[in-house]
Formats: sequence, C-alpha cells, structure tokens
Amino acid sequence: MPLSLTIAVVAIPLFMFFFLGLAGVKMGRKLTGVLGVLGMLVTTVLAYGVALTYFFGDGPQVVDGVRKAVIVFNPDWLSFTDTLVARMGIALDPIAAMMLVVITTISMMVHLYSLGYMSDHHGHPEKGFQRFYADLALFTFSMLGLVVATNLFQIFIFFEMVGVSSYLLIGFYYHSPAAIHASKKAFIVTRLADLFFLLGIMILSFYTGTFDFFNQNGMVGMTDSMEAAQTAITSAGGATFMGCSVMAWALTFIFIGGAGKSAMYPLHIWLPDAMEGPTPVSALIHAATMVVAGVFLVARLFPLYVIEQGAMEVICVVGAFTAFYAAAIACVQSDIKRALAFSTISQIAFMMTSLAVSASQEGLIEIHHGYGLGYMASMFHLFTHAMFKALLFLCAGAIIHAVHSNENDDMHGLHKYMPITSIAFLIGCLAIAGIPPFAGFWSKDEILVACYEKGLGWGIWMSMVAGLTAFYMFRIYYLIFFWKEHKVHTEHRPADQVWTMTVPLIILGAISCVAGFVPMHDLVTWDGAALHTQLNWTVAGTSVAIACVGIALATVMYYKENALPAKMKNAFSGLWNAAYHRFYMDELYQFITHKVIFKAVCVPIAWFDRKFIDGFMNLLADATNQAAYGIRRLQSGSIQGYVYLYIMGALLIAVVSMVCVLI
Amino acid sequence: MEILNNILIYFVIVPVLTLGGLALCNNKGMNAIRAVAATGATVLVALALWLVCIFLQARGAGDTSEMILLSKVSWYAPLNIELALGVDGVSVVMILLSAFIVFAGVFASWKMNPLPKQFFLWFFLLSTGVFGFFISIDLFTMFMFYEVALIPMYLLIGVWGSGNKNYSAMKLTLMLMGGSAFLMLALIGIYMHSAPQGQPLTMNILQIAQNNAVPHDWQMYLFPMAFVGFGVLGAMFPFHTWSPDGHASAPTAVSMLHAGVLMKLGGYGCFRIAIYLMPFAANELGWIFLTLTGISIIYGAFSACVQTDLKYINAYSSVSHCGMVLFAILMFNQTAMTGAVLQMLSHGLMTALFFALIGMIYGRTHTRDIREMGGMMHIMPYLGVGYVIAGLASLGLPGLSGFAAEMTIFMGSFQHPDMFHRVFTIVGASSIVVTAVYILRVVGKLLFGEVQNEHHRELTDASWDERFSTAVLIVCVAIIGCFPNFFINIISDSFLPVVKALGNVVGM
Amino acid sequence: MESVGNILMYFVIVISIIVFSVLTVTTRKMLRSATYLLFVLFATALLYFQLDYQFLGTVQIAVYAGGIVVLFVFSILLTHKPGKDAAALDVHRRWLGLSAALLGVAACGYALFSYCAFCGKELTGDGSITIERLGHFLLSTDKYGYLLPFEAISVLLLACIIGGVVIARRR
Amino acid sequence: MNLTLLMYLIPSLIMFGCGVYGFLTRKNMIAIMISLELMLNSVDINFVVFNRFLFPGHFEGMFFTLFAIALAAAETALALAIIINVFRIARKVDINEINKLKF
Repeated sequence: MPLSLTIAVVAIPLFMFFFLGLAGVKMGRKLTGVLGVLGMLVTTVLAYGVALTYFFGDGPQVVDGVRKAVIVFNPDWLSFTDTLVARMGIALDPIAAMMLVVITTISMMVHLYSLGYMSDHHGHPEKGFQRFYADLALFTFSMLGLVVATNLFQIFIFFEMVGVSSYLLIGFYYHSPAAIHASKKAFIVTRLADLFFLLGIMILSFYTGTFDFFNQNGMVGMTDSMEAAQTAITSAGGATFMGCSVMAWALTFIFIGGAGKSAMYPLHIWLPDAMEGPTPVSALIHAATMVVAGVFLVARLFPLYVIEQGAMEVICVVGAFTAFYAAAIACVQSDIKRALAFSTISQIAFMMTSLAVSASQEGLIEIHHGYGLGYMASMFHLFTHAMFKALLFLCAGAIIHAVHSNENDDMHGLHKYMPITSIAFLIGCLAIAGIPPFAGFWSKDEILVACYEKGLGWGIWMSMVAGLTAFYMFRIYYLIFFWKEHKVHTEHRPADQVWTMTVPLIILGAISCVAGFVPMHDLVTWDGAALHTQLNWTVAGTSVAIACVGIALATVMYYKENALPAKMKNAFSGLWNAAYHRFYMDELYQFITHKVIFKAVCVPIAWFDRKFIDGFMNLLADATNQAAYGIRRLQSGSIQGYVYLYIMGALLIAVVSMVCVLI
Repeated sequence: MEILNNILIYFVIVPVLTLGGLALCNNKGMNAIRAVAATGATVLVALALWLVCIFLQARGAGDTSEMILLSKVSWYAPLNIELALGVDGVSVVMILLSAFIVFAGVFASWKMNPLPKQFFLWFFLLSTGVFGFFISIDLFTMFMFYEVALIPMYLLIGVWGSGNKNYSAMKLTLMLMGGSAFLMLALIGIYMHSAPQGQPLTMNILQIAQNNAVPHDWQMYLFPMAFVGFGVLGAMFPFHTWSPDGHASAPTAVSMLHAGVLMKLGGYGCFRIAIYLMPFAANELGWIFLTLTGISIIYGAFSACVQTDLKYINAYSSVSHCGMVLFAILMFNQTAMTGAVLQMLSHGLMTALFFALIGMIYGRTHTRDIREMGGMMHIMPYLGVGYVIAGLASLGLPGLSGFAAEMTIFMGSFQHPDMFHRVFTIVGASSIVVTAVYILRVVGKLLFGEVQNEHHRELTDASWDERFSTAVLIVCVAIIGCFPNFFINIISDSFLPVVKALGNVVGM
Repeated sequence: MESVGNILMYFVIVISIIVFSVLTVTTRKMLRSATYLLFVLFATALLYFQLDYQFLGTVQIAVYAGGIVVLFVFSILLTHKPGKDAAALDVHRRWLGLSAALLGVAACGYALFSYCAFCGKELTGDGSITIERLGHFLLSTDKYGYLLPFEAISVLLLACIIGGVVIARRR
Repeated sequence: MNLTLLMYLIPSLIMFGCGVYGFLTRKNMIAIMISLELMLNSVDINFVVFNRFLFPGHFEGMFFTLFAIALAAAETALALAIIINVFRIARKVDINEINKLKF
C-alpha cells in the first residue's frame, strides 16, 4: 500500500466533516451515523495499511535498518519570508505512524459506540446527533493532521484545530451552563498555553530560520534540519535572555504549549471539567488522543530537548509532580468520569516524565548512539494507555447510560447487572495498574526502568505513584461494581447496553490484553533504529508487587461495604477535603481570572475608556460648546449695543491714531 | 479621453452611475432600487475580480514596476493637482475587499426602511469615496475621496441609525474631521516640500517618494500629523472613542462598510502616505506610535471583555484588531506589513460579517444586550452558526482568515532585530488569549444556554437575502484563511519600495 | 464781512438746530419728538437756502419735512395712545448714551479745533445753480453726470414701494 | 464777524451727538428712527457745507445730499412699514421686548 494514501487518511475525515455538517440536517440521524461510521472505517483501514506498510514494508523509508521520515506531501501554505515558510504537509515517521493507528482505532470505536450512546439523552432522542458526528470527524481530521505534521507551525495550526473541535464537543450539550463553562474554560486555558507555544515557535524560528522537522528530500532522517538548527543556536550561543539561553526559553515555552493540551500541572484544570462533554468524546479526546498531543509535541522536538537539558529538567519535575498530584486527587473523587480524568492526567504525566528522563540521563553523544529507553517507553505507554483508557471511559459511558448518573453513590453492585461491562472495566483496571500480561505492565515497566536509570529517587517516586494508580483504579472499580447491593428502580434495570456500545468494549478489552506484546522497541524509537531491551526483572518485580499491594488495599477498603473508608476520611479530613477539592486549584484560578483580571483589569479599563478617554473627547466638545455660548452673548441682536460698541471702537481708533500722531 | 481606457477609473464611474440610477428611482419602487443597487454592487465585484486578473497577468508577465495601470489627467495645473491613478498589490486587494463588502452590504440592507432610495444614494456615495481613495496616487485626489467617504457617514448614522444616533453621528464625524484637519496640514506640508529646491512641486505620491525631498526637520512635524490623521480613522488609542458609539448607532450595512472598509483607509493611508513619504521621521518616531498601537491591541481586547452590548464588543474588538494593523505597519518589515494588509482584509470581512449578524439578530430581538438574550442557537441556528464562525475567525482559528493574518504579523514582527520591537510583539501576541475570552464569553451568553426571553422563541431564522449576504462573507473569510499564500503573493512585493526607503534611512 | 441780517439769520438757524435737536431726543412724548424733528429739518432747509442751494432746501422741505415727518406722525399715531409718556430712561442707559455722545462730540470737536486747516475758510462767490444745469447733471453720462446713481435711486425707490406694499399687506 | 466753515460744522456735530444719544437711549423704535434721521441730516449738512465752502464751483456734495435725502425717505418708509407690521403682530414698539427672533 503506497504511503501517499496518508493523504486520504487525513482527507476523508475532513470531507466527512463538511459532508455531515452541511448535509447532515437533511439526511436524518440514522443515515448520518452510519455514513460517519463507514467513513471512519475506511479511514481506519487505510491508516492501518499505511502504518503497516511504513513499519514492515521495505520501502525507501528504511535505510540501513533505520526508519527515516517520509515526506509524502509538503506544499507551501503561508510564506512568511523567502526562507521561513509554513507548509501543510504529511510526513510519516515512527511516532506519526503509531499515532495514526491509535487515533483511527479509538476514533473508529467511538464512532461506533456513539451510534448507541448518542441515540438518546435520558430517554429523549438526542438533538444535534448529526452535529456530533460532524464534530467528531473534524476532531479526527485535526488530530491526524497534527500527528503527520512536517513542521512546527503545522503542529501549532492543528493544536488550534483540535482545541476548537474539543471546544465544540465539550460544549455539545450547549443548553447546560456547566457544559458551556467547561468548554470555555478548556479553550481559554489551552489558548493560554498555545500563546506560550507560539512564543516558543517565534523564538525558535527566529534563531533557526525554519519550522521544518525534516530535511527537504525527506529521506535523510529526523534531525537534519534540526541539526542545522542546533548549529544555528550554538553559533548564536551568546543569545541569552534573563540568564538562560534563548533555546531553553523557547523549548520551555513550547513545553508549556504542550502542557496546556496535556493537562500538566498547573494547566490541568480544564480537563476534569471537560468531562461535561458526552462520554464518547471524553474517551476519544480527553483520554486517548488530544491530551497526548503535548507528549507528542515534546517527542517530536526530542532532538532539540536533548541538547537543552534545562528545559528537560523543567519537564521532568512538572511531570513527576503532576503524576502524583493527579493520582492523589483521583483517590477521593466520587464522580467516576472525574476520577478517570485525574487518572488520565497522572498517566500523561508518566509519559512526560519518561520522555524527560530519557533525554536527561544521557549526554548528547550516547543519544546519537541510539539509546533512548524513556522515549520508547513513553510512546509505548501512550499507545497502550490510549487503548485501556478509552476502554475505561467507554465502560464508564455504558454505566452512566445505564444509571443516568456520574456519581458512584448511584452505582454500587452493578457487576450482577452488567457483566460484560464489568469484565471490560476490570481488564482496563488491571492494565492501568500494571499487572502482567496486560498492556499497561509492559509500557509502565519500561518507564520505571528509565526513571531508575535517571536516579533512584525518581524511580521510587514514580513507583509509588504507580502503586497509587492501582489503588485508586480498583477503588473506582469496586465502588461501581461491588461495595453493596444496587438499589434497583422498578422502571428500569441497569443492563449491558446495545451491541454498538458493547462491541467496542470487547474489541478494546482484547487490545488491552495483547497490546503489550507489540514489539514497540523495534518500531518506535527516537532515531528510528531498533532498540534492544530486555525485561529488567528487579524493576518489574518491584512494580508488580507495589501494584498488588495497592490492589489489595483497595480490596480491603472497598470490596464490601465497611466503615474503614469513612474512618480514614475522618482521620485525615483535612487532606481528604483538600484532595476532594483538587487542592483548591480551581478556586485559585477563579480568583485570578474573576477577581484580578476581570474585576481589577477589565472593568477599570472599560471605565477608564468611557470616563477618561471618551470623557476627554466630550470635554473638548463641551468646551467648544461653552465657548460658543459665551461668545454668543456678544451677538445680542440689539442694534443699540452694536452701535455703542461701534462708536466706542471708532473712538478708540481715533484716540490711538491721535496718540500715534502726537508721538 | 485617454483615462477612460484605464479600468481603474470605472471604480469611480460605476458607483456614480449607480447613484444616477438610484436618483431616477421612485422611493416607493423598492424593487427598482434593489435592482439598481445590486447591479452596481455586482458590477463592482466583477470589476474587482477582473482587476485582480489584470494585476496577476501583469506581474506574471514580469512587470515589476511599483504601480501598474498608471494614468493621469491634469485637474488644476497651478497647484499641480492631477487625477492620477495607479495600483499596486495592496490597493488591488483593498479594492477587492471593498467590492465584496459593498456587495454584502447591499444585501444586508435589502429591507432598508425608511427612505431606501436615499439610503442607497449615500451608501454608494460613500463607496465612491472609498474606491476613489484606493485608486488614486495623488495627494489631493486621495484627500478629496477620503472626505467624500467620510461625510455620508454622518447622514447614514444620523438618519438611519438607532439609539443615541445624533450624538454618535456627530462624535464620529467631528473626530474624523479633526483627524482630517491634521491630515490636510500634513498633506500641504508634504506638497510644499515635494521636490528639491527649484524644481516644480508635485502632488504625485510616486514622484514625491522618488524625490525624497521632504527635509528631515519637517518630517518630524508632518509625520505625526499624517499618522494621527489616518490613525484616528484606524481607531488608534487614544483616538478610538468614536468607534464604539458610532458602530453601536449605525445601521447594519453602514457598520459593515465602516468597520470593513473605512477603517482600512486609515491603515492604508498610514502606510502609503505617512511612512512611505516620510521614512526618516517614521524611523525616528515609530516607537511612539508603536507603543500607542500596542496599547490599542491589549486595551481594546480587555475593554471588550466587560461590554454587554454586542456592537460595543465588536467595536472594541475592532480597536484591538485595527491596532494590530497599525502595529504591524510600524514594524517596517515586509512580512509584518504584508500581515497588516492580510489583517485588514481579514478584519474587514470578519467584522462585516459580525455586524451583519448582529444587525440581523437585533432586527429580530430588538435588543443588543447579551444579558437579555440566550439560547439563540436553538432559535436561529443559521445565524448562530454564522456567529460562531465569525467568532472563531476573530479569535484566530486556522483555516479562517484571522489566523493567517495574525500569524504573519507576529512572525514578521518578531523578525525585527530590535529587542524593544520583539518584546512588543510578545505583548501584542498575548491579545490572542484575551480575544478568546471575550469571543467565547459572548458566544456562550448569546447563543448557548437557556432562552432568556420566551418571546424570542417565536423568532425566525435568516431569510434568503440575509443568508446570501452572510454566506458571501463566510466564503471570503474561509478563502483567505485556506489560501493565504495567494494573497501574500499579490501583496508582498508592494512593500519592497517602502522597506527599501526605510532601509536607506537606517543606513544613513 | 457778512451782512448783519445774514449773521442774525445764521444764529437763529444754529440755535434752533441745537435746541430742537436736543429736545427731539430728550422729550418723552413721541408726537412732540416728531414735531421737534420737523423744526430741525426746517432749520436745516433754511441753512441750505442761506448757502444758496435753493433747490436742495426745497427738496429738504418737500421730502423730509413734508414726507418723512408725516410718515412719522402717522406711525406714531398708529402705534401710540395719544398723550402717553414714554417710560423714563434708566440711569445706566442714559449714562451710556450720554458718554458715547459726549465722547464722540468731544473727539470730533477736538479734531476740528486742533487740526482743521480749512476751518477758517469763508464763503466765496455764488453757489447757486440753475434748475436747467441741475437737470443736465442728473441726466448726463459725462464726467459730472449722475445718470447711473439717479437710475439706481429710482430702482431703489421702486423696490421700496414694492417692499412697502408687501410688508404692509395683511396676510 | 465772518461765517467760517467751522461755524457750520459745530451745529452739525451737536446734531449728530444728539442723534447718537437718542439712538442709544431710546427704547421706542420710532424714536430710534427719529434719532437716525437726525444723524443723517447732520451728515447731509456736512456734505453741503464742505461743498459750498471748499469747492464752490462744483456740486458733488449737493448731489450726494440730494440722493441721501431720497435714500432716507425710502429707508424711513420701509422701516416704518416694518415697525407697524411688527406692532400689528406683537402689539409692541419697545425694542427690548421684541426678542422672539433672538438666539
């Protein structure tokens, strides 16, 4: 299968967006849904074909056993200067090809799942079903465009595009104030991050004079123009700003852009709220694909980050902290989607940390020799996490669809009623907890190995977070499916949902079981060469043991209804409350945006404008007016007055002239 | 007359003929008025497209002269006043923009009432001025057309406006006239020094630029006058306050034309007259105006965040976006200036679209206060979707025009070697976040959420003329957004002479 | 040396002019004011006669004294109740008028007395003019002909007649 | 005693002064017109006197006066017509009270 078919992979969703968006209203719901799924199916098949061809075909992309980037298509889109050109291209390299698979798989599952999930809303036919499918197609297009980008600017463009599709989908239930608020928040927070991304691009392009990742002839490999960039930066080495090199600033700014999309602390606040969107959307965008865009971005620029250790340290610290922070919050959430959202944040932080330790543990020279375990692990985890997290979200969606509530108080004991969902959820939990042979074990193990190589402290910290992960995931699982008998309402019994919703669960469950055996270290490495790794039994054993401890703890506390959780809650009420309120980050943001920016900046500026600037103009007008009124008194219309003045004037002139004559 | 062979003159003749046609119509014969107005506007669009073809052909054929389609007729020899015509890439795209906005404006005022004939008469007189301004390269003729474009605004707002229209019309006219007064002084000053000692003076811009004879100390006085004169129309802080009131009171089509085209006269004039003819002072004093425009960008955006009247929001947003135009022009490099023109195009179309939609919504709900509206998406989905698209264009969604323009500006500005300019670029760039805040705020309140007023449920969606008018603008916005390089190729080379002139100054 | 009769005549004229002028503007009865004006005009006519301008004096009597004063009397009778005094002048106004008038007179008088080189000039020759010559002057277009002003005045008078009719017409 | 030019100018000057005084102080419009006539008349005298004393053989001053008399007649006639008309509408001849057109 020719690699140029990637164009079709990207183009079909775009076409579907316009087609469903413009013609959907006329077509009716069923037809729209089926067409959407069919379109996505074609895209998925093509994407698989392209990815398999890229990885396993012996096309021109493999040189000496090293996979190079292939630029399929790269026209100019926006020429800033003769050399600085933003292009709209399609490039395939290992991570792009892997992402194609991830995105199309999840998107396909979500398209199918939505046929059932979106057909009704609390029993009423869902309004805007067509709009939903159009937006899904738009998102898929944007995300695909993002991963196949040939240059930094294109990534930025698609960052914006996914931001907007995410906005539209979070705000899908646009009559609900919470959804509007959440969508607005998501957009603005990521927009703020994108501003930093833009600054990073500006600085980087200013010093390197290019946006491109790859050399023009495409085959030469990943870092050719980047190497040029490195040289440029090194030669501009004196360029510093506030004590750090401009490169460090640029890369940190770009990371902030990625952190916004990937919900790193402190820009994570939008993600939990984004759960106001329909659950399939949460699964697609806010668990599997869009939120890893930041990780993807850092991975894409990995060769640059390798040079600039300072930026990597920042990422490392932010990632490690976020992983723990989000995991801690996830332990106490009662809304299952929010708990999953925090779990997502934590897992993405794992990937970020993994990338960061990978760059920082090695010097530049070793990297060139082809070592980059953390990078590979990160991408591997991205892949597996997408699968099992999407699975977990789709399960959550099925549950919510069945009980019409997000709160786990309304669930409990659902295992009896929804066995398929329960098993699928369990697979997901095992995978995320890192129990072999499920997918998560293999990827997380690699991450931990990479962390231990960076330093013992980093490894222990991340292992602890991994244990916490196992604990909170099983807490959620038990609270949903066990704990106590479900209070069955007579009018409807919760049950496994229609086949369109169940089939994706089964497929994703199966993938979660086997995804760990994908030979990722052969396929996805930062320089394209195969990476020879073997299981580090010490680390693996430790992490499995920690995970088991976490699961055991969760079992003790939450399997059967008991008083232990309440006791714990009372014992650590301060901590519990803080975690439950997400350590008051939202309140802090609320304070800054509303009290500081809105009340202390916008309102005074508007006041200043009306009263001062405008007032000044009005003052000018009034002064003119008043002066006119004043002068008007002279034009009294009284002839006698005029004559008097006339005579006096004449006399004055006479006197003056006489005086002049006398002098 | 030889000048009649030049296509440019028809951009003035066609509106004037339309004026004549309208004058013959009966005020009650709505269909005749519409037919004449629509025909005039369509011919203008056709002419503009043809002009683009001619321009591309000329450039394609290797004609690299600064302006093409040059021709002139002497008007008043003692003062060397000529009707001199000529266009470069910037004028061409501006003419194209104006033609489309006039076209959309005619359809947006399809049901104009009362006095439709008089409305369209003034409307076309205004467009005569606009087109005349863009095609002339003679200082006096430009100024004359500039005034022709400004004056009808008073009547259009004062008679057909809404709300506090007398105040707004008076304020707008007086402030713009105040700007014109400065401008006239500057133009006279330039004319007096348009040629070296002993040679005949000239009003022709190309000639003046070639002579480059305005003494430096005079430039230091004339440049601020010219820049402020045009800057008032370009809504530069602190001379922008006519804009919120004026837009709020103006009828739909007038808001469209005003924000869409008239405000562009300011940016165009700043570049064509102030900077091009007086590069020395531009280089020396640029930083002052750069600071002011930088303030405009941020200030307009923050002010827009707390407004509750739809038109005020847009007016302040225009202050921010037009500030960006002047900001980019003052960066003195080709990329940023190209971005400025793109931004003019983008802002013109997008704001016209905004005002058209606001006018349509206002025509139904009879309120523009966002606190009294909500859930419009349920009631009028077409207008709602249009508004969202306009909003996304405004906050810079790739694929719509705003993104390409802003990015060109920021990327170009950041290429400036001076740290001051680069830091200011960052300040300017931060407006994209604030823009998102106010756009999403208004979209959230106006379109989404629950319906606030039960009477609104009975309102209808857009009629065919409204749909047509907005669709034209949306398509234009999308075309610029999707194929920016097409426009950049037309515009970009036009800035070479200016950049060269500025470069000479810096070199000295 | 003038004849005594002439000098006596002069004093009569001058005194009546001065006295009646002052009375004209100081009396509070309108009808009297008009009558004093009539006397002033008569005195002026006498002055013209004394200076040998008989025709002018005649015109003065016919037009001014005969026409204009009658008009005044008519309009006073139309607009005033007979016998009623005008309101007393306020002090402020009187001082204003008095100051302007006196200052003006003083300035002009000063100028006359100090700078007038020809003020001591006496009457010479006969200034009289025959009606025939006058008619020639009025209708001639020569150097000293007044045809154009004459025609202009006649047009003006016509306009005045029409204007008077238009204004006075009841609508 | 000789009758000099000055001796004719003095009464004319006083007459003019009276005219000015009357014009400035009177409130009645007709009285103002009368004052005006006084001033006009004094000017007429001046013309005649200058003509007679300084340029005995010429008649320009006389003709000027002749025309001025005609003009004065016309002006008075019109002004009085207006005054009477105003009186008919406003029932007033006091110049201070007729201010409907003011401002």
